[in-house]
Amino acid sequence: MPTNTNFAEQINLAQHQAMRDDPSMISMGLGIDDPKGIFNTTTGLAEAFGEERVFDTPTSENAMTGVGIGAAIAGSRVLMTHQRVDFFLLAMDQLVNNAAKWHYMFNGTMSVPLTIRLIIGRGWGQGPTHQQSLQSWFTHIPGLKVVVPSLTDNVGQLLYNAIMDNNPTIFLEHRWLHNQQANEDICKPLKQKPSSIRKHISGDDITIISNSYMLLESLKAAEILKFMGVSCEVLEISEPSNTQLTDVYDSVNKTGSVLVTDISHSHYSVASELITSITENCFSQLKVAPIRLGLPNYPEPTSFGLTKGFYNEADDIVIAVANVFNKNHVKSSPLTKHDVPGDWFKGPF
Amino acid sequence: MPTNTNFAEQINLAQHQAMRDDPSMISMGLGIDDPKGIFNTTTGLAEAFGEERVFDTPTSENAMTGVGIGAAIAGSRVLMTHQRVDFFLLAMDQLVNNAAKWHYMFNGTMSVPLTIRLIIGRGWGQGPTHQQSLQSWFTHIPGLKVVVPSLTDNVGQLLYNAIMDNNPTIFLEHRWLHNQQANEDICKPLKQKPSSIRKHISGDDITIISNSYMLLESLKAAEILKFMGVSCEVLEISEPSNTQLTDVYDSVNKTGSVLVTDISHSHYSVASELITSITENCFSQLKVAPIRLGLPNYPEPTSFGLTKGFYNEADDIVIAVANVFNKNHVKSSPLTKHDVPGDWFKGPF
Amino acid sequence: MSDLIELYRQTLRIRLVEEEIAKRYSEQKMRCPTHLSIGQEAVAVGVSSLLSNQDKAYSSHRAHAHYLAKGGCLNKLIAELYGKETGCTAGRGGSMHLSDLDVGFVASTAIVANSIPLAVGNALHQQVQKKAEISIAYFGDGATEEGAFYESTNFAAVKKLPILFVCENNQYSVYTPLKPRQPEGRSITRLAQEIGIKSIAVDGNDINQVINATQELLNHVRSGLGPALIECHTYRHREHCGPHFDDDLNYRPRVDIERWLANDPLFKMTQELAKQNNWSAIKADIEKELMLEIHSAFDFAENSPFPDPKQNNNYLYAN
Amino acid sequence: MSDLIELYRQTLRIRLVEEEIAKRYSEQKMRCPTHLSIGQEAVAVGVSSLLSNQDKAYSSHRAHAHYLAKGGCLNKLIAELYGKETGCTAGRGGSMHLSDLDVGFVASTAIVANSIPLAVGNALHQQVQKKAEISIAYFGDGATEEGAFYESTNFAAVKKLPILFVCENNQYSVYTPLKPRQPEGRSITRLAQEIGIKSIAVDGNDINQVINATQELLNHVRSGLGPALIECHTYRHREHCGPHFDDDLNYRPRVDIERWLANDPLFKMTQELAKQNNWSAIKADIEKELMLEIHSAFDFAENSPFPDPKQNNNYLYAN
Ligand SMILES: Cc1ncc(C[n+]2csc(CCOP(=O)(O)OP(=O)(O)O)c2C)c(N)n1
Ligand SMILES: Cc1ncc(C[n+]2csc(CCOP(=O)(O)OP(=O)(O)O)c2C)c(N)n1
Ligand SMILES: [Mg+2]
Ligand SMILES: [Mg+2]
Repeated sequence: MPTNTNFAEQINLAQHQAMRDDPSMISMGLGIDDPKGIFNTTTGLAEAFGEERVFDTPTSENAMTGVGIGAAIAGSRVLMTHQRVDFFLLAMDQLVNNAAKWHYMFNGTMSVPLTIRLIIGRGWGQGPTHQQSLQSWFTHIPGLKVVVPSLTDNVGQLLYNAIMDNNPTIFLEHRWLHNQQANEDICKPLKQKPSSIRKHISGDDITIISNSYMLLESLKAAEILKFMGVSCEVLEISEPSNTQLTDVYDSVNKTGSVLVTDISHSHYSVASELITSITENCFSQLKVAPIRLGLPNYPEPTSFGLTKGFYNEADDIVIAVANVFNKNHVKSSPLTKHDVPGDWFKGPF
Repeated sequence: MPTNTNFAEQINLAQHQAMRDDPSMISMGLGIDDPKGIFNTTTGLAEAFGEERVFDTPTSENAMTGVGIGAAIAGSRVLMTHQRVDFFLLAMDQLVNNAAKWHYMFNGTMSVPLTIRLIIGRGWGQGPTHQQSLQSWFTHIPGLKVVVPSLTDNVGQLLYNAIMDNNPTIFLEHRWLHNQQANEDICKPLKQKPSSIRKHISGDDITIISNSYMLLESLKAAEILKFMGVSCEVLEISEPSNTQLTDVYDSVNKTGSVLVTDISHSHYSVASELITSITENCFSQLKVAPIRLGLPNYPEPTSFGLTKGFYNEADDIVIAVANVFNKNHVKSSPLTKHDVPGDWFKGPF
Repeated sequence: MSDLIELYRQTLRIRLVEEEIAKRYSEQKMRCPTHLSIGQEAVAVGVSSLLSNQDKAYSSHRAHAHYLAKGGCLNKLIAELYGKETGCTAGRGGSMHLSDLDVGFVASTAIVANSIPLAVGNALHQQVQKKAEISIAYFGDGATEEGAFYESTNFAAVKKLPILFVCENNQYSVYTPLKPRQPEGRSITRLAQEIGIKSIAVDGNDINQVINATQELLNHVRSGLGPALIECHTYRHREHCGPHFDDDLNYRPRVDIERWLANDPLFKMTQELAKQNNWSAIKADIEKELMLEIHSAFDFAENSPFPDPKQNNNYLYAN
Repeated sequence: MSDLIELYRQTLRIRLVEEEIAKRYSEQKMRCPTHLSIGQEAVAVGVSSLLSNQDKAYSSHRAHAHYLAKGGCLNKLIAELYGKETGCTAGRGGSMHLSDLDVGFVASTAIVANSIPLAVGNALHQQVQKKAEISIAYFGDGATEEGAFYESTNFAAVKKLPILFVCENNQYSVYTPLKPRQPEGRSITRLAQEIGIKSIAVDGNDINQVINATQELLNHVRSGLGPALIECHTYRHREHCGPHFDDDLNYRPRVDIERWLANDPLFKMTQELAKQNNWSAIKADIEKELMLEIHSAFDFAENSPFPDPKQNNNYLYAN
């Protein structure tokens, strides 16, 4: 009988394996060795590998990022973890001016094997400064790799490979995914190279592109749309910094229409970039204008009352797609409260 | 006889006028009162308004940005100046988590009348960390205004209005424009509201959208293309944060084709956003796939030898457009060295 | 003594407010991360006893006590926790973004140390505009590890700005003790002195010490001699974020916990006040009155409407 | 005395290299912002005299002296200024991004203070990997105003990392004196001490003082007792960036300029060395030999090819 696992556990496993495989690896971050172990994703690491290799740090995001970069240049393999993307805004100088450019700037003589886990908050009062997801920022910068996992089956593989990659990699982890359950036997082997584009559902009428939490909503939406007679092809892009988009173009050339979902503000987003690339490459095959579904152009408010409708859900995708095919769909009431991923989440973070 | 003026002088004038008009205004930045006066853009301010209102600061970009925000919240009108965009990467937390969200987060009870001038370097050995232009970052963030001036005739007006605006505004000033000459009598009145989209050349065949230094190259390109029989409509967007793009859509609906130039990396850029918005809004009128011309996906190298061809020039625009209309154009050799804006520039900054 | 009774009343008020929050937090109606000040209230009460509404305060994620001691409206605080239209920010900011401009509590923010520069900017405005008032920046021991703290205090010292920095050193940042964050023997007070700030360290649970040191520092600040810092040693009773006690997790030494609980500020004041005639009656009256006020604040919050998401579009930009 | 001759030779070498750069800079062939160390060379020479190639150094925008004193290849330096394929980074980085891994000069960077954390990270690696070597971070007085300096030194102190911080306090950041940047009476040495770093201040133009203090601090660092800092008071002779003298701009008091020029490190060493038999002959020999080396380096740079822009695509990512 296959054992159950979840997203957080797979993240934990990947770190254990990497620490075992590379004795030069170190791991640091605020609270990584504390009793809650960053939502159980770092539990047991300090015990297994010692406090020289796994340690808590001062609240100094900027310099600590530089310390991570410096250690990586010197030959350590480095993993850093931040409980929210928002806190990491303090470290943009180190990330952009040093980490991203180092290998290039010094003509390939040094490299920066550094991975930075950033957790994206959502709902339950996270509010304006505990929920940002800046993947379009990171991906705009040449030299960074950006990885955005969505599903339990390959999150471990993605993290393991990000850690073992010799480039600075931003690993953007959505808090609402941590409890996502799966059978262990569907989980991809850590040491295999992950594919950065995956087709989860094949279809003929429209291509839906997603990542992170929005992939779950997209998969739900495709099911509903199937019953409505619209055949969706659902693609996951887990590495937005990868510019090889042939699989995406093939899909859009086939379906002739595309909807891109995004977990961040629509404006100047990953969705904008993808739609532009798709338009450049599939123009003659496009039957209708590409659609993007992201967050509105204001910060996430805190109140339960105000976050209603702030995020896109399966229904919003269904409505947008139905509209293209001249069908109708009415938004249904959610089963759980709109500001939690499920009953397992009781706040506060 | 009209007197001559230039871009830097207009920037200087706008600051003098704003300091005069609002006695609560203060202005700070590294070196703003030094003998070179930030490329002569701040000359005379400290003398005219006193060192309480115009002052140099410690090298502390992050906290100083917060100080500017705090003073603005308290009721000062604040202008801050940085000699390079790159240095300002240290201040992203203050900018994004505080300035951008403050008015929204506190439900309109406070505002942040703060303008931040950031100068974009280029060529002559500026290299990887003295030439970045992050307008797509800033514009992705709800609550910021972003202004990118191009021409001497309205740069003063744009800056004056940015300063007098009660919102945090990023003012992205290209170093290569500082010496741009104009007659004083074409300069727009400082106190008039600027238009955020301007049509500089009318045409029928293609819409070219530009800003900052690329507008000059676009205007040159349009001249050349005219001789080749291609009629270009050249639009300037000086406020990328403005989402009212009707004038852009009207133009593209008329010409049926569009090329967007960008001073930063193409990937996840202002160009990506514009092309996506245009595709969403003008899909049925588009005859050919929109084109973007931005920087390649690697940092600016330092060497004179390596920067050849790094930046797009008029010729590159001509070639891209000619290609759409099945015409040919061969790149000509530049009159001045490729890494300077003209003979007036002798380095080092 | 009547002064001390008032200080006691203020301190107890904050304590009872937060205990009521703790009691009701698990109902899942206050849906935002909330950091209680229980155990640390004497700092806010002591400092605020010497401030006027003209003075402007900024604080951090753990701001309830600072807000209330400064005179912040209780109804608005509780309504904000409930995400209601009648809250400080009408539900936009939650527990970590309090504000009451009427009493000079400008704002608290959720990013460690990032309101310190704002408070310094406020002081800059006060100096340039030649105002008589001053600024106050509240923050924790963890915040002093941020470059923002260092850069801000340096600038305040350069400009001799009218600001009082108040550091509540409760020895912890979430579950992390000082050891992996600050070197052995670190004194925030002496460090601030070398930065150029007049500084004093006190037992932050002893309200008399807090008041005396604050008075001395405020004399300095208010006479234009420049910024000052008070480091208040104190201790939080409950978990970092949320309503529970969490010492079953064993991240704090038992002896410390016991020592600090015995050094609780209310307990200390009571020792003094118990000498007062009629103390138990006075105390009972105060408690009763406070509980009435508190229950009414919760009723107010519960009965207030949620803001309408249609308003989300408002205030993206100021006019 | 033979030691002092070697130190003199090293110092003079850096001086002559930079004077040659200054002489040729206006030809517009070295097309990158360049910050000369003329006047400050004794710091680099003194510190490096006690380092081995295993020790790893990081520096800032003003890095020529640090690079050369550490043993960095002269040809590669000059070729880098000329943007040639044979330069330190084959023209990608320019004057502000030097590197010679063979001698342990890891890198210099162009953003004020942002290589300090990198050096600390290097020291962390050395500690975790139990290496015998140490790290060095060079930076200026302006850099100590950045939070990055503060956060880095704090972390180094917490972990007792094997690193020597070398601060060249030349009293200026570009045209700005200390006054608007650091409060009166600021001592970087005492500040660092309160952060938790063993620190000594010296006249950085007196190579003996530099060497003696460095030796004492290195004993501390190399025995695993933790980080140390040396603050070297010094003065730059020429403009902040570029080849010229700029005292016609009057941003530095004339008395200071005169005092510091009289305190020039080469001048000081010569006073001692002049007592040596045959000094003028020895000196002439050294100068001749150095000028040969320097001219040959410029020839090397001038004759090297530019890198091909086609290579721009290389090394975006490491394998
Ligand atoms: C920049 C940043 N890093 C991390 C966090 C997460 N965080 C929230 S509160 C806190 C503890 C700060 O400790 P301290 O300043 O001592 O305040 P205390 O909670 O003890 O009152 C941390 C690390 C944050 N909000 N912002
Ligand atoms: C973060 C940042 N801010 C500003 C600058 C511009 N800048 C270059 S060098 C310099 C002076 C720094 O002074 P100091 O650290 O004392 O070094 P010195 O030039 O005196 O050797 C400044 C402000 C920069 N490169 N990076
Ligand atoms: Mg604390
Ligand atoms: Mg200096």
